[in-house]
Amino acid sequence: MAKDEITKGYRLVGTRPNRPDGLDKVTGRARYGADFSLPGMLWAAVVRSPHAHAKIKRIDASKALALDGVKAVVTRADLPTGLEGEDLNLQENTLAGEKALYDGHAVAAVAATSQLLAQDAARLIEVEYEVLPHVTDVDEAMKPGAPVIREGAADYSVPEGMHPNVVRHMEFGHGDVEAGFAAADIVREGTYKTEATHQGYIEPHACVGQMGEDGRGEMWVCTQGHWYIRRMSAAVLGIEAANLRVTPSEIGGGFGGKTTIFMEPLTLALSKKAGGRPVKLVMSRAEVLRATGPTASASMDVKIGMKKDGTVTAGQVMFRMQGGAFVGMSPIGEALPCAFACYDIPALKHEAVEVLANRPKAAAYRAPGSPMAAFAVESLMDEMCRELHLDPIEVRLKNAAKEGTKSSYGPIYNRIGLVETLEAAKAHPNYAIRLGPNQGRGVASGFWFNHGGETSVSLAIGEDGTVQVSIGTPDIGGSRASIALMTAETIGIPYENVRVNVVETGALGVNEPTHGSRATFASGKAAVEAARQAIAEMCRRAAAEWEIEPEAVEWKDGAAQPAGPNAGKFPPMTIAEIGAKMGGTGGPISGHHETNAGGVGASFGTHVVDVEVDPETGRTTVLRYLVVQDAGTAIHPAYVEGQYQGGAAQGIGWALNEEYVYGSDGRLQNTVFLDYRIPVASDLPMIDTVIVEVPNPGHPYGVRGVGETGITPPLPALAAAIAEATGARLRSLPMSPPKVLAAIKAKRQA
Amino acid sequence: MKKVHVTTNVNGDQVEFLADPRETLLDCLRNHLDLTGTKEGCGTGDCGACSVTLDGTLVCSCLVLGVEAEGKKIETIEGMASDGELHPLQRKFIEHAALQCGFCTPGILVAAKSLLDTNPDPSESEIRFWLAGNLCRCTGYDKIVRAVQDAAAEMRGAA
Amino acid sequence: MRYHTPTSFQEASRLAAASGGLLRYLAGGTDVLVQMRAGMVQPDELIDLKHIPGVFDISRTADGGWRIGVAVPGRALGAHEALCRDWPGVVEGMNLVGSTQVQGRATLVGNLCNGSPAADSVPGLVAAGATVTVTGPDSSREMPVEAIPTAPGRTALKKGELISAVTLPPRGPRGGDAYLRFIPRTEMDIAVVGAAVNLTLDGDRIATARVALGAVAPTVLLVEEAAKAIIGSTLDDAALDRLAAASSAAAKPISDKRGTVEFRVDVAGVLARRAAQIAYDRAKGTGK
Amino acid sequence: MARVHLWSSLRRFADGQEMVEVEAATVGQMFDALARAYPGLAPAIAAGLSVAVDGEVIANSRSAPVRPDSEVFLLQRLKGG
Repeated sequence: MAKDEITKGYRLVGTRPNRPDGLDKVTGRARYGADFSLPGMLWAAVVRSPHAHAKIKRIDASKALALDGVKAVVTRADLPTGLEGEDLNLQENTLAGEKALYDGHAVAAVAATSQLLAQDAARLIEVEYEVLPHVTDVDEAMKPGAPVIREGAADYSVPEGMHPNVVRHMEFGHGDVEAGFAAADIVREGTYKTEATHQGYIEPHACVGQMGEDGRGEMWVCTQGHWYIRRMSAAVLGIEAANLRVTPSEIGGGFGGKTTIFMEPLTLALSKKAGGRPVKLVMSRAEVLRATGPTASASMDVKIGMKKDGTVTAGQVMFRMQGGAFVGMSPIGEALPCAFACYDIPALKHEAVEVLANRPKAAAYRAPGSPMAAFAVESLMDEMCRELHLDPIEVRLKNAAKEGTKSSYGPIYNRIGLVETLEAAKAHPNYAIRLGPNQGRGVASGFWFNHGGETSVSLAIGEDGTVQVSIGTPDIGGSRASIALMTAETIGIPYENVRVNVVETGALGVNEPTHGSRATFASGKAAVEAARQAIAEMCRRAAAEWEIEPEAVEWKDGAAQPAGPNAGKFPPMTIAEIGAKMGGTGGPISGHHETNAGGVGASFGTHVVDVEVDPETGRTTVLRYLVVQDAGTAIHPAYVEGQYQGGAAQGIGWALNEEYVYGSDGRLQNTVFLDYRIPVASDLPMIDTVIVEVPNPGHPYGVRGVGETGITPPLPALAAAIAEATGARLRSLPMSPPKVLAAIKAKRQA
Repeated sequence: MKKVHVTTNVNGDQVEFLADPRETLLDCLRNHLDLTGTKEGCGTGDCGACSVTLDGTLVCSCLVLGVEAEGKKIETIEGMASDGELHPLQRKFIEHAALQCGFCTPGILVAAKSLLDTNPDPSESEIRFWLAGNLCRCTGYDKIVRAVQDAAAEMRGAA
Repeated sequence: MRYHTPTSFQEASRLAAASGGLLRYLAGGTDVLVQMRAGMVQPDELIDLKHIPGVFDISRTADGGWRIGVAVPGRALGAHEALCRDWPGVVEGMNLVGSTQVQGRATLVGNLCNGSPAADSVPGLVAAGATVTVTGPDSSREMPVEAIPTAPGRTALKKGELISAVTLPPRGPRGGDAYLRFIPRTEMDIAVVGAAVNLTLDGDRIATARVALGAVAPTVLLVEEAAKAIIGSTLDDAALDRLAAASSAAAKPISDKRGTVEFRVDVAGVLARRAAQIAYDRAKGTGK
Repeated sequence: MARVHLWSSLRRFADGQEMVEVEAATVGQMFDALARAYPGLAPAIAAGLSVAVDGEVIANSRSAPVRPDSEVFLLQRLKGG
């Protein structure tokens, strides 16, 4: 089913209509997590460990419970026992058991009649700790004397003889790496470090939960995936999933951080203890930073062999990543396959370990693992290009993966668009701008798998011929608009006649979250299938009316029409006419589609950044920024550009200033936006975008996911640009002014 | 904790509420007046999601106590469209896709309106620095700045 | 927490003196509310000073200086053309505090009494030779700004005392001041280093100078050696080098989440040099 | 028989082989056959694996088809942001 011949011959796909939720969002009417309230509602607050690692010896809530208006307190003792694996991890993270494992780990929760009262009560809950030695740095956590965070936590994959904090191990590759290095003209190695960063969504986690004595509950929650919330909350509380109904709110950003639970089940546990009164829990920003799911920190060794003409002969990486005090949270399984995914290299060896540390339970963050891997590999590639005086785009073109390339992680690529992004970057005017003193340019490419996943969509025709589409993937960046466009395109009706709703868990089969850049791809694909099903039914209704065979009816321009002259002569029967009569012609008309969506198309992008560095203070100013990425097909180009720009901005933040700073006491030092420095408006230039379209053959409109790849190239691209501007190469993120200035001074002294 | 009776004016309406003196104006708008369009992103004045104007001055409502609102005039996002007519900024934000998740949008709109009220023809740099206290994590600010520029141009044209 | 709205500084002072618990004054509130929110401070008494007549005023003193009320927010300072002409360095320091929104609330006195060594408005005030009026239950006294902070989060004010106004001296002819700070972003950060320079000229030569550094010691520093380094000079390269060296030498910072000792020492010199140049150009009437 | 490639650290559970051949019509059948032939692989499979079948990455579908001549790569379970 080759879709390469797809042209821009669509009626709606590729246009930029106003998004359906735009009005609500510019008037303040859109309801986010903290905007729900219910009669009789209580407010909750959480008691959190001030220690990075401590035994919990005693919890005394009697003073809190003695306050007028305090209705319930829960601790781990209120949760069921006997959980295993990730369910146990989730429960352990919801409320600490024997030990607090990181600064901010929840220890108890309280519900009261007002938010202030709940906070007052939380301060009155006494917790006695026995402080234990802690470790927060990934390399320190592997050293012989490092405190063991969980005895016996290592899984099947870890070879004998590693530190008990090493809990997962992975290794793969192909070809003869030693022979590859021997064939190279230069072989270079480097060690690179990235600090943990936070997704930094502006909306703190918020949830209203209600559960009666009968164990039936409801939740209203901001999340990327409410079926995940349902499954995880049910597991943590030991209740049946079907007894829990979860309604997603509008979501104020997620970027991976809202694909799991942190405190949501506490609302249900408190509600049940408080006689079924609904309970609202809204995190503070400090709680978000201390106790949700930042990304992993990484320490990475890279070795690359290159010929003088830029041909890469072999590559090797060893990644060490910590994802907190819980097994399975670091993205080693994603980082390794991403490391060399952009290239066609005959010999590769990948190895990684996951290490426990006294930090919060990491969650996904936009292309999990890929930015770190790219920082290491693309940085060393750039260093070698400079050493050999080769153009970084030419070297990437020479080694670029394309259709038929055996990927770094094994499978053969089908049609992909990396080469097209490199060509477009090379041709862009930004690449030809001459730079001034203290300025530098950096180039890097990036990759993300993209994802399909479990998807259930339902579509119903209205009596007036308008169409409602029920989807289960919360809309974070405009996906309702793109799904409405594809549905309207498929049915042949105006965009305005399609309304797409994100519906609750009671209304559809299981949907995975909006993650893995899948919402427009997977829910869109399922919506198209559901529309086709409804079209088939509408053709049947018309056929019955006309008393001809259904096969003799075709659907065109929003109406059933006789398929050719032999079918008979009837005027087109529009969707509005069919809808108006459907009660009498067989009942409601709907379509639905349930799938574990396949046909995913891999995503590649190339970024070009120009910076100027103040040589006396080490501060980097981003002068201009270019994102080129393959979208497959851009359904709503404005929101595709938005994903590119947003990804780049997050990557710029990660590269320059964002980091988790732990003190020697193991406490997080920067728990507010004042010191967790995400880019502000005056930090950034306009972000230029080029949408490359190499349609994905696995999607009816050629869609590839566009959400994640954009965060990957900025890290190495900025390191390259700073290296050109200053002569100093930074191998550790963030490239904050003190580090850049120190590197400049070291370079001068050398 | 004894509550304080506060009489104030929000979006042209006289309103009253009882505030715990520790409650912020943001808490009072959201929890006592059900004006949930004003958002809390940080509670420390660092994100701007709670932007409102207080007697015409742009402030973070998380950095104002509810009791301080006595006798003041407050404007929130809910008052920005008048008589069912969107403010040009609101329209341009939709047209330019200047919002993704939309959580920061009310605060940014209130702040941008305050800018255009004082400077009808701001440069890109003036827009960026004026809005530096309004964090957006989704857009990279590009489309936001363009939407403000376009709204300003339209408003100048109309004036 | 009890919330008070006194209508005179004497009343505020009496309330404070009589208070048995934890007390905070509220002017702009941009520090106090944050601390309350974070649970760092749970005041028993909160005294709102904004109901006292005159606290929003900016007025000329008899000798040609300026008197600034305790509730004047940063934006009002920035909008006051005559004040900006006289003391651009003081105003630009205050205007660097926080966002546009914070500028609508934050005040000079609040920034000073918060006691942060990184307070952006304080080096400019110190360099300007500003004083504050301290009102107690029984009397008032005038104190130099640099005498107010005694340690991070601490001030020299005694129980029942509060600041009732800031006074800037007359600018006089051929004077200029400037403040620069270093932050990693372009906005919204706490100063990693701050430097203010205030000087007057005799011809092209610097007649008097005051140099103040922020965020490089437990309190804002008034660095006499740095001032001496440029007095008598035309701010030639040699003088600037001496200034930078003296400023770096005076810096006694710590390493923390915002910067390292080495970085702060280096950048203190860099900023002092750059601020001096701006102040010098302003004094000559060639700056902006 | 489909050819299933194991990443290095899984090979010790399959007698050191880089590639093993199994009879399977779906991804699920392939996992079951692998676990039967090499019980040491069972924990890894139980922990959750993604696969790439003839170039297409399949995150978690047991029903995805495997052809007799398919080339399958095992991957760690992929997560997205």
